[in-house]
Amino acid sequence: MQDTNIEQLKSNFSTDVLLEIYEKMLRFRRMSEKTAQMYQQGMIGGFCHLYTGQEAVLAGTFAGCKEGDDHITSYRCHAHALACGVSEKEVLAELTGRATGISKGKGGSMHMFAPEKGYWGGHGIVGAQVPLGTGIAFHHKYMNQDNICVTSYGDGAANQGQIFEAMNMASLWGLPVLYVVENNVYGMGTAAKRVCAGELFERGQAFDIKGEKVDGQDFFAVAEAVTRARKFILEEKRPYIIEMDTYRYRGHSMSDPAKYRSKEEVQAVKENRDPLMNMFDYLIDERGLTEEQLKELDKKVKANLQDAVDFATTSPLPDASELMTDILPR
Amino acid sequence: MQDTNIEQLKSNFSTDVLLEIYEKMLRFRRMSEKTAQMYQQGMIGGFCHLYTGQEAVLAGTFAGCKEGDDHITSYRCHAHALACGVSEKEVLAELTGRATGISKGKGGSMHMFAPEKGYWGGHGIVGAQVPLGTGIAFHHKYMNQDNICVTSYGDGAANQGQIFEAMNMASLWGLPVLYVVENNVYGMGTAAKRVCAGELFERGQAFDIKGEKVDGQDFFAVAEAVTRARKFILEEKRPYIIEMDTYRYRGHSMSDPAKYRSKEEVQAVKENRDPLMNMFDYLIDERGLTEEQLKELDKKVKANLQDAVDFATTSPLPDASELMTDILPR
Amino acid sequence: MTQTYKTTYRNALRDAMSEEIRRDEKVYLIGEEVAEYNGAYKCSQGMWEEFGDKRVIDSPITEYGFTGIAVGSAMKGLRPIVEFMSWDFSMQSCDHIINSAAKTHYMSGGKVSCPIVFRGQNAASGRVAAQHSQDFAGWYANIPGLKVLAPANAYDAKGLLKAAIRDNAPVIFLEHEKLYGMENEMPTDLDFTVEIGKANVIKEGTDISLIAYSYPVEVAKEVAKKLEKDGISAEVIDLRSISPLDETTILDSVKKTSRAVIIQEAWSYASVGDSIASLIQQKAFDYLDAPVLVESGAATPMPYAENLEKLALPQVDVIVDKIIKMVNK
Amino acid sequence: MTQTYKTTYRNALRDAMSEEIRRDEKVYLIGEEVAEYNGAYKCSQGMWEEFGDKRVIDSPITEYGFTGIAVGSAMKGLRPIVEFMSWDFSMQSCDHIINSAAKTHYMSGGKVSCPIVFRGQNAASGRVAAQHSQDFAGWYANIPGLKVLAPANAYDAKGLLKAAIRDNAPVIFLEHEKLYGMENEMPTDLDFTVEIGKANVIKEGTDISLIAYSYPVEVAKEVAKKLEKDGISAEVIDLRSISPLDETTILDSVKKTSRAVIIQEAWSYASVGDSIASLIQQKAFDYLDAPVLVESGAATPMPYAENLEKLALPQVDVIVDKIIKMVNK
Ligand SMILES: Cc1ncc(C[n+]2csc(CCOP(=O)(O)OP(=O)(O)O)c2C)c(N)n1
Ligand SMILES: Cc1ncc(C[n+]2csc(CCOP(=O)(O)OP(=O)(O)O)c2C)c(N)n1
Ligand SMILES: [Mg+2]
Ligand SMILES: [Mg+2]
Repeated sequence: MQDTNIEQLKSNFSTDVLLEIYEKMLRFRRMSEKTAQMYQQGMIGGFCHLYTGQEAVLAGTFAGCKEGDDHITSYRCHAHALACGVSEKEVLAELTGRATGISKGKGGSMHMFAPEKGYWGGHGIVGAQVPLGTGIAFHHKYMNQDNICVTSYGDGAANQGQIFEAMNMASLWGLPVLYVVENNVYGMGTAAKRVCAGELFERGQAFDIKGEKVDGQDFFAVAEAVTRARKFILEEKRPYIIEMDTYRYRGHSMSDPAKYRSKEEVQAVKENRDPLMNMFDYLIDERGLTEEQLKELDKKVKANLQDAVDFATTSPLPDASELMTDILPR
Repeated sequence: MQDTNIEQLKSNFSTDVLLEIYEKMLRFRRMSEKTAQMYQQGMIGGFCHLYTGQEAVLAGTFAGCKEGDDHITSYRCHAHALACGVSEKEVLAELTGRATGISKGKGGSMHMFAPEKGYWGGHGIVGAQVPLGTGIAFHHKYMNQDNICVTSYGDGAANQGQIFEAMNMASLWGLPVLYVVENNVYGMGTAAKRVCAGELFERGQAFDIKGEKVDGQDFFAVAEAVTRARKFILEEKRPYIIEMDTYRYRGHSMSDPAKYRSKEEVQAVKENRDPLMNMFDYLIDERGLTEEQLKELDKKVKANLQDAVDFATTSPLPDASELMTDILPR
Repeated sequence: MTQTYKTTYRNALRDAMSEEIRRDEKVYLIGEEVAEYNGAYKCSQGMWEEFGDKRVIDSPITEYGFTGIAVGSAMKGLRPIVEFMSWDFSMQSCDHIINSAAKTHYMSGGKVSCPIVFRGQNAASGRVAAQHSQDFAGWYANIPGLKVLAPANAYDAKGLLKAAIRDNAPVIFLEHEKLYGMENEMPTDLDFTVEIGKANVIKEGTDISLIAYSYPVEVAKEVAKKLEKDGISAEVIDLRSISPLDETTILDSVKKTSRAVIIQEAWSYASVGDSIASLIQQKAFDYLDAPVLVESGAATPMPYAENLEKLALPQVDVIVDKIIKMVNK
Repeated sequence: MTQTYKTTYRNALRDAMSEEIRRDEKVYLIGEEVAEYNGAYKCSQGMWEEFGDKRVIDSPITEYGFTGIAVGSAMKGLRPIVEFMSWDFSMQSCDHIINSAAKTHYMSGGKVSCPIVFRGQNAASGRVAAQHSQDFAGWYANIPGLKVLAPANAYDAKGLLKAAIRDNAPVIFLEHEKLYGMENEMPTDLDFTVEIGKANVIKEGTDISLIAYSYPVEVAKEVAKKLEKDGISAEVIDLRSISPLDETTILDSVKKTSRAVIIQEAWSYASVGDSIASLIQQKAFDYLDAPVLVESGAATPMPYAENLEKLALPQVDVIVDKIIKMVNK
């Protein structure tokens, strides 16, 4: 059934749209890689969490969403900002702590927001975004809006009690929230298996919330599941859980050498389950595009990214007066 | 299977032992009733939560436990203290805020402890006793003791995130804890159905913790389930959940007129499912005791209780110096 | 002439919430027992009946979760009033109050705001012992990004709560069980509010400034009355707004009286009272004739026994004695 | 002669824990990443390898739950060390720290005690922004039933942590990331401890008392050095123990110098610093030549930008200037 859906869904995507999606995933990846470089050069400080390896989760999720849907996630939030329509300039300027950053340089790596684009951050406390996202869905129901809030969290976060509390209320009150567990196999240095009893997509069962596990490295699988879930959520007026089977290529944050796993393990995912390669192959094999065309795209992405780097690094630091503004709203 | 077990278990209880158990339940009930009186006379202050209607849960649970097992519960904790071996004197002296109280008059209605008897309170924050009880079970495992910690909480508490967090760890680490959900149909003025999605005995499923629902008004059903659960916990090295289907006769606390339910609803339970009446009938019908014998017992219980009232009300208040002692341990 | 009516602190809260719920469709009330039960302390009497399930919501007993949901809904544009049955239970959800509600406006460079009121009964309501008697004023006053209010009478309860609901910042609203029955006159005007950030000199005096918030204002009033008999004229200041703090009113008073006592139920260490003492000596040092005294609750978990509980809270006679000594020195 | 060795603050913590785990079978360490990963800040390097799964336990990221479990196990007789990767995360579990660990001894009339240490990195470690930079000293100092320690060097880190683990009270142990690399000499003696409740006069002086805890002690030392060039002799007091507070050492110093500055990263309102100012003016009023100054972190959520973060923290030059003005007035 899911497979038929996927075939159906594939044929619905025009090649142009798929190219846009591939470009998006490239943008996520290239920006992550550039961020790592800039961090190593001392241009970015503090904690910094990258998204390489997980790109299809995000691209697929957005392909399944519609205008007016909201998104919220953890500190691993740079690609999510792009996905919502924030530019590389604003993200990199934030990462370098500049006045032109998406949060004026005050938020930093973990705290990016673009509410007008449906992007609600960017939260540093593990699990906290889940009740918050459920609250955004509460708003949708309260205002009779036919939208959902996609609420992403990690395998490590999935054990947080506040998530269960939020799910209980989401179930009782029929809130339009899609819980996306980005199971990238590790929470910091700890394998999910060591700290999670049972299956994460079944964590809503106790509250009558359905869930499923999806191959998070396959854009189409994700897009299909999210499309279906979104429909279910709005029609049935019930929350839903999707566990994304994915993988993080880099350490937890820039300071993590990731010694808790073997190089081979990482390599195997990169070689066999890379989300970009999956799409790259599909576009060539099934849509008749050429390697050159796709590499051109990559060049364009990189050029655009370089502009953003230049923008960020030449932007001014926030004015000293900014220290004491934005504490209380007007 | 459970029913055969129950018949088996019944035949294992001598009439003498059952009389002791009946006496215990009478003590719970009579003390609760007396407490209500004393509260109304202004001899007890603050919040005060009674246990009438739920006596078989406690009596049955203790019948299924062994020497060295630990017990912890919420603020609805007076009967639990008796069950652990605390005397009426100590409980009533605490309720009246006297130096001779179980907590020297410092704890009050919600905070009674007798660690040397395996009684760990007495906690006022909804849900908090559940990780604490899980921690006591952690101690049993750590010290290689073949004992369990019975951790009781209400239907309202069952939604607390900390409970899910504790269950996840109890499952991962194989802790010998028996979770007893005393589902007395209401959490304060709120019917469980209105705030609990799904079934409470299934709330451990997500963590591979088994559970079942038991008639909490039937001493034998409770005793059978707890006996079996205790064996399972220690043999399989897994936690376990029992949801007790029970009922609270009085308001949530002494200040609650309980207008959220009909008199008929309460009356129906009192008439058809009263735990003491169940045992009373059984002892007469199946064990050939007479009404007189059982009423004698009640008189004895009441006389003993009156002694305790006298003791409490003639005990001195704590000395003023007690204000600043017991803050930090030596 | 403004029309007025008389009502209790408890009902003033109810009226404030009801009026604001009628006025703005984005305002809703959520908490344990707030709807069908009319509130554990009956502060939302009749509201569920009037406004129904959408605007007055009974939550499960899951403070962390429902606080987070309310905060999320506020970020997106609603204006929730969150009732904590007792502020003690906010320890389960202070992470959302602080990390999500108080800090996000700043972290987002001013893009996300969180118009939300957290309210409920705070400090010692009487014989409810250690886990239900804590005063949280200091904890929340410590946090930039929050406003902290603590009305000491029915008039301020209504006016400040309405102001809080209309404010775009997250507001901590500390009530006191011993005040719920207090009656005052207040305007019927639907736009009646009390300005946040202004203390109230409720009695003028020349010899000493007594400063308090919430129920201890009653203690201060009694102290002032007794001092009068000893010929000591005390000025009584009701802070009302703990954060922002009305430094001007405090300092002006102390500059006049040259002496100050802060009375609070809270434990003194790292408290509002100690900060006011610190403020006064930093900004009015040369005016002081005596050290600023901070009279706090005893530094112990609240005991249950009646006699001990009394000793644990600020006592009029003890304070009067100390002040007499101070003034006559 | 006592034998000594030299090690870092980070390893001193590790050694303290390891020695106590070897000494007492009831001591264990629990927290996120403390075992296989050797600690997020490598404060438990090698411990899991040496002691195994039973004594060094990786927990899920569920602070409320594992804190509660640890507290329960302590009530029953174990002696857990709970690591918070950052004290910010303790907001998820402060209910158990306070309502369960701090209050139960009193509530039980002394029957139940809770020998437990909560430790981890506190305050601003550098560029980690608003949700990871809060100083919790004031919050926990406010609570009776807790001890609060904040070592400012490797020697005290080891000696105080060992004392904390042996103490029967729940202890809040605040570390600072900027100190993890600091090296000091310390005794090899397995029974080496530093007494809880004693401040340390790390530099004597006659003109002003500089009082600080944790990393700001370094700031105070720098301030003292600069003041020396201006001919001002500063006494520097490292509190070490925030609660209980060594009032005697503080007051003796101020009685000698007649002036005091408290330097803290914490926000000032309802802070430890303000309470010390309040204490000094209450108990040494007549000795003071100037108001006690409290130099705190800016009252704002911590900004990420490098320049703003610097401005948000106590700055040596600003403090030096203020003191020069104060002394020359
Ligand atoms: C409450 C809390 N505890 C601990 C941390 C520290 N921490 C940050 S990320 C993280 C791991 C989270 O893992 P996961 O949820 O799987 O997300 P991932 O990083 O893999 O995307 C930890 C322990 C935190 N930020 N908040
Ligand atoms: C965290 C917290 N929130 C709210 C309360 C107030 N409160 C005390 S008991 C109670 C109802 C609990 O109901 P349930 O768990 O069903 O237990 P029961 O009283 O029925 O035994 C509430 C809301 C509290 N003590 N702690
Ligand atoms: Mg992960
Ligand atoms: Mg109940």
